[in-house]
Amino acid sequence: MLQSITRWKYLLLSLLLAGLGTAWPRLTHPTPVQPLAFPHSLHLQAGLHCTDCHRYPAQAASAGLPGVQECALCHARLRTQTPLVRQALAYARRGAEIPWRPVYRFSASAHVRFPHNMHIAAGFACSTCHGDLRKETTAHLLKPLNMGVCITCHRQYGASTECQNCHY
Amino acid sequence: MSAVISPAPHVSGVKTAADALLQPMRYTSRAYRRMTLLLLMVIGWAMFCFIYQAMVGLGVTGLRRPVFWGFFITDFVFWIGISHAGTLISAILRLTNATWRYPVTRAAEAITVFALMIGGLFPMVHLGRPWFFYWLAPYPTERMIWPNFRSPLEWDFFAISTYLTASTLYLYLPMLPDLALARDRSRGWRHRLYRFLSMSWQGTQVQWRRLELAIQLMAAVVIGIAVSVHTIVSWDFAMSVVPSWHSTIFGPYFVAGAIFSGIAALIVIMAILRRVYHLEAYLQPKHFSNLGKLLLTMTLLWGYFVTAEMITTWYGNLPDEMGTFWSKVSGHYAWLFWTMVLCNFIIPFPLLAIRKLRTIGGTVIASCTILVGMWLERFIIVVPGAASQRLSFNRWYGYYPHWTEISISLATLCAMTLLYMLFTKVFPIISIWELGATKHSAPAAVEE
Amino acid sequence: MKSATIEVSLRLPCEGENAADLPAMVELLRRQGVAERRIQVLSREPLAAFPASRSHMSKLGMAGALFGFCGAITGLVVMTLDYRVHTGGMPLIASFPLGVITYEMTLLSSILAMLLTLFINARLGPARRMAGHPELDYGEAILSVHCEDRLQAQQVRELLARLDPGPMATKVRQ
Amino acid sequence: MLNSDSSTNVRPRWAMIVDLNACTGCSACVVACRAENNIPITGPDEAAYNGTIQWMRIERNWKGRDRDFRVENRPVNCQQCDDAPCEPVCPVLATYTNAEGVSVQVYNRCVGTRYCGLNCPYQARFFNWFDYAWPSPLDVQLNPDVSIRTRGIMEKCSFCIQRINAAERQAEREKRPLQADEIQPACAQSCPAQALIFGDIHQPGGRFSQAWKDPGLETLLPEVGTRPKVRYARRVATPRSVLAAAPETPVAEVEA
Repeated sequence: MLQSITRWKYLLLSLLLAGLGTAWPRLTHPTPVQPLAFPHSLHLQAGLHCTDCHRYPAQAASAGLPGVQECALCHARLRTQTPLVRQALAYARRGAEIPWRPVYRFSASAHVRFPHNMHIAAGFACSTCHGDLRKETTAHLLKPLNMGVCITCHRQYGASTECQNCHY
Repeated sequence: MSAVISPAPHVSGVKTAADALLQPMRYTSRAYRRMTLLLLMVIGWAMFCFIYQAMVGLGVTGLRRPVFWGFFITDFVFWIGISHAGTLISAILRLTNATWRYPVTRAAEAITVFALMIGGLFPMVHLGRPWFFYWLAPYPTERMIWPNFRSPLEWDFFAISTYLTASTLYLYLPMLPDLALARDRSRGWRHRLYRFLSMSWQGTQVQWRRLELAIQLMAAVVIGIAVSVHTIVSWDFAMSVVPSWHSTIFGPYFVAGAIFSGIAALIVIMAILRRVYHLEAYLQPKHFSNLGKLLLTMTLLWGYFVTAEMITTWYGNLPDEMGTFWSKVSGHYAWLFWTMVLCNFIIPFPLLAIRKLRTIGGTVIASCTILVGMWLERFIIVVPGAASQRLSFNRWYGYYPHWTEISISLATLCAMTLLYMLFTKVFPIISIWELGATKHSAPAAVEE
Repeated sequence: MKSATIEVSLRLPCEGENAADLPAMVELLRRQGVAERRIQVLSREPLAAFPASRSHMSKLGMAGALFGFCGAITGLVVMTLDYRVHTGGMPLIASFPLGVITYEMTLLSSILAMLLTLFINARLGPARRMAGHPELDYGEAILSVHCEDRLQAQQVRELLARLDPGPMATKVRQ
Repeated sequence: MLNSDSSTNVRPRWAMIVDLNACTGCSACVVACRAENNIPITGPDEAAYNGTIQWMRIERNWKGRDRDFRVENRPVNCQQCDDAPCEPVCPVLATYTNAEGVSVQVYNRCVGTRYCGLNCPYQARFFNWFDYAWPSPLDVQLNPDVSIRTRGIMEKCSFCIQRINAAERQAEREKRPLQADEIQPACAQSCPAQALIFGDIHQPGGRFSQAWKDPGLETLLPEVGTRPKVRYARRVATPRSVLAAAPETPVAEVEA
């Protein structure tokens, strides 16, 4: 009897640890709630490309985030009455930006730079890291942004694994 | 209380020597509890200081460029030095078969373990990002990033963890028979604890022979470890290019200093144990006198090393090193330097050299000044060396410790006391079996 | 699972010249047909009357040292070869640091090997049940014989009673 | 294999020559460095207690006495040593010389033992004693290409590694060799006297690599054996006393 209780204890403990292990990335990197549930899927299905809004992944380190004025370029005339668009236009009219919450973000103590342009130049598609956003509304963290993920891929494709390549 | 250590069941009335030595484990006075509470409060305060320092940044300490190391490294070297009280001295006494060692060894070995625990914390306490302290350990990850084995700090990691393991075992193994005795004389949680710790020790003759052999062999190996540990600690300094740190003499100098402060700590702790637990019959003036002689040797050795170190610097007259030299001898740190000489040599030398003064009181006074002096010695090595830089522009004698540093340093003393107090409550502080329970009869002093 | 044994034990004063009798008594028991491994002499302190037996502890300690030495070097070489960073001409594996760490690992491994040897040789380990004789005190020894069955226990009792009329105890141990 | 440096190919090797004749001690390099590399402003209290961080600093050396008295301004940054004493002492290998000869500090790997800071004979390494703040509007001028160092880590001059990385990536994407004059660290770029000259010593036949070989160049603290990649062109100045002792010739005669 005593033995079976002890065994249960260990089983419970290991289950708890396993659960914590799987939940850990979600706990440390929870998907943020956006001020406005931007439907990526609708825009992509309508024939837009990633680079129509996030314009500079091929040119710059940062892919770029469109301002609300850019939303207004189309939506001043297009589907102006849907609730999300009305919300966005309200921001634009006030001259404010939508306070988007970053999804793919490194912690400050990682001291790391991610040059989008080099990865695009190497021939990677946006979906390699960001997933297929035709099926999603707001973005969520597809890959845990830890160094193991980066360095495994760098080793696989023979990219530089020198520290200073990314950390500066 | 549920956990009691009872006298031997078949003896009624008469207290045996073994019972007398188990006495400190049996009764806890009110003063003990108050003391524990007080110490815990100080340690708690120091923990707060550490967390505060980690959260706000090391800027809360008095450290600034170029004095990147200050109180914490001083404490580190000091406590690792104190740790040479136990294992090294006890191993030497065991190998030379000095029979007067019996009541002393365990008290000494316990100092080693606790001083190492405390000293080993400081490389973490002084880190800028202490939460990443485990990066110093080689552990496999998918990143495959290892520590730098060329760094003296990495050698420290290996040396100290080896030393801690070895000296814990070296404390534990000779304690097995006493733990078995405690197991047989106790009830409750203590019984369960001792039953686990005594590893089903029965006292068969095979066990005795093997244990004696193991202790003997381990003593030989442990000396090798202990000497290497403080040499490696000294290499933290000697392997650098900082003028006045970069010295070939540092290895033996640090080892000698470590044994020096170690013996002093042992004498102080023995005097306290003797007083508090009424162990007058076991810790006799003879032991203090013998350790006093050892301390005298180390005083002379220390004096020799310091003189050799200072004289070569002075005579070489290299401009880089003279900055540190003058700051010690007549400059900003002169008062600390001369206090150190007073504490380490001028006061203890007559107290230990003159036979009439080499009493318990005399050796304890000498030991206390030596402990202060040796702490100062570590400080005198660390800070003026760091402060006097090659490019004269960067010399900076402005380092003053901040209250976090002072609190944490003081708390180490409390932590040592507390660990030692707890140890004496749970384990017999004097090796009962090695004394043969003082040859099967209770000494007169124990009868109350 | 070991079968139950019956332990017959004899408590003897063991001071001064008394101690010298103990090996003779063990010898006598052995000559009467009691297997040596069944006879144990327990005491609170080592008895000088029993000579040291041969042990491989020092050899195994050396073997442990060798293992630590080789292990440390292998580990360090593998780790540093696996660490692909440029160091501007400085060697990642430098002989002296390697020596320092190897030295520590050698001694550590040696100590652990000796510890393991001690635990195996002396049959030490976490206790499942109460071991030994709590009543044993300093200046005494207990001569105990583990018997297979009641018949043998009776024989041993008689034998022991002839040797010494001291207090005798019989316990059944699982 | 034991020596993990495989930089035998023609990758550049960055270095700097400091012309002490040209340096006026104006400190433009100090300011430019601060702006480029997000170096925190620690404030007057910290400055009074030696808590200033400046990767590039001007050391003023007073030389000679009386009439021969003169001031030498010496810009000192990380000397980018080939045999850097700071590197082997770091227990986590947070600093190393990369394939292009830049002694780099890997911020995220640093645990803050500060051993490197002690072992740098030039005291060119700085520690982040706090999490420093850029009160508004100073935060607007932060360089997005450079990390803001968090508390508890070491930092030092990196030869503006962000600029080197950016230029190399640009060249790589355009599939062309890197031109040596594409890169200038902030200090060299801002120096009005052009006293700081940055270049590649591996560039065959380049002006910089020629100048680098000049035996008149000196290094700081050569006795430590660090082999720095910052070299100083010694200041040439005739002492005033010598000038005064020279036979005086009326100006009119000279012009005649």
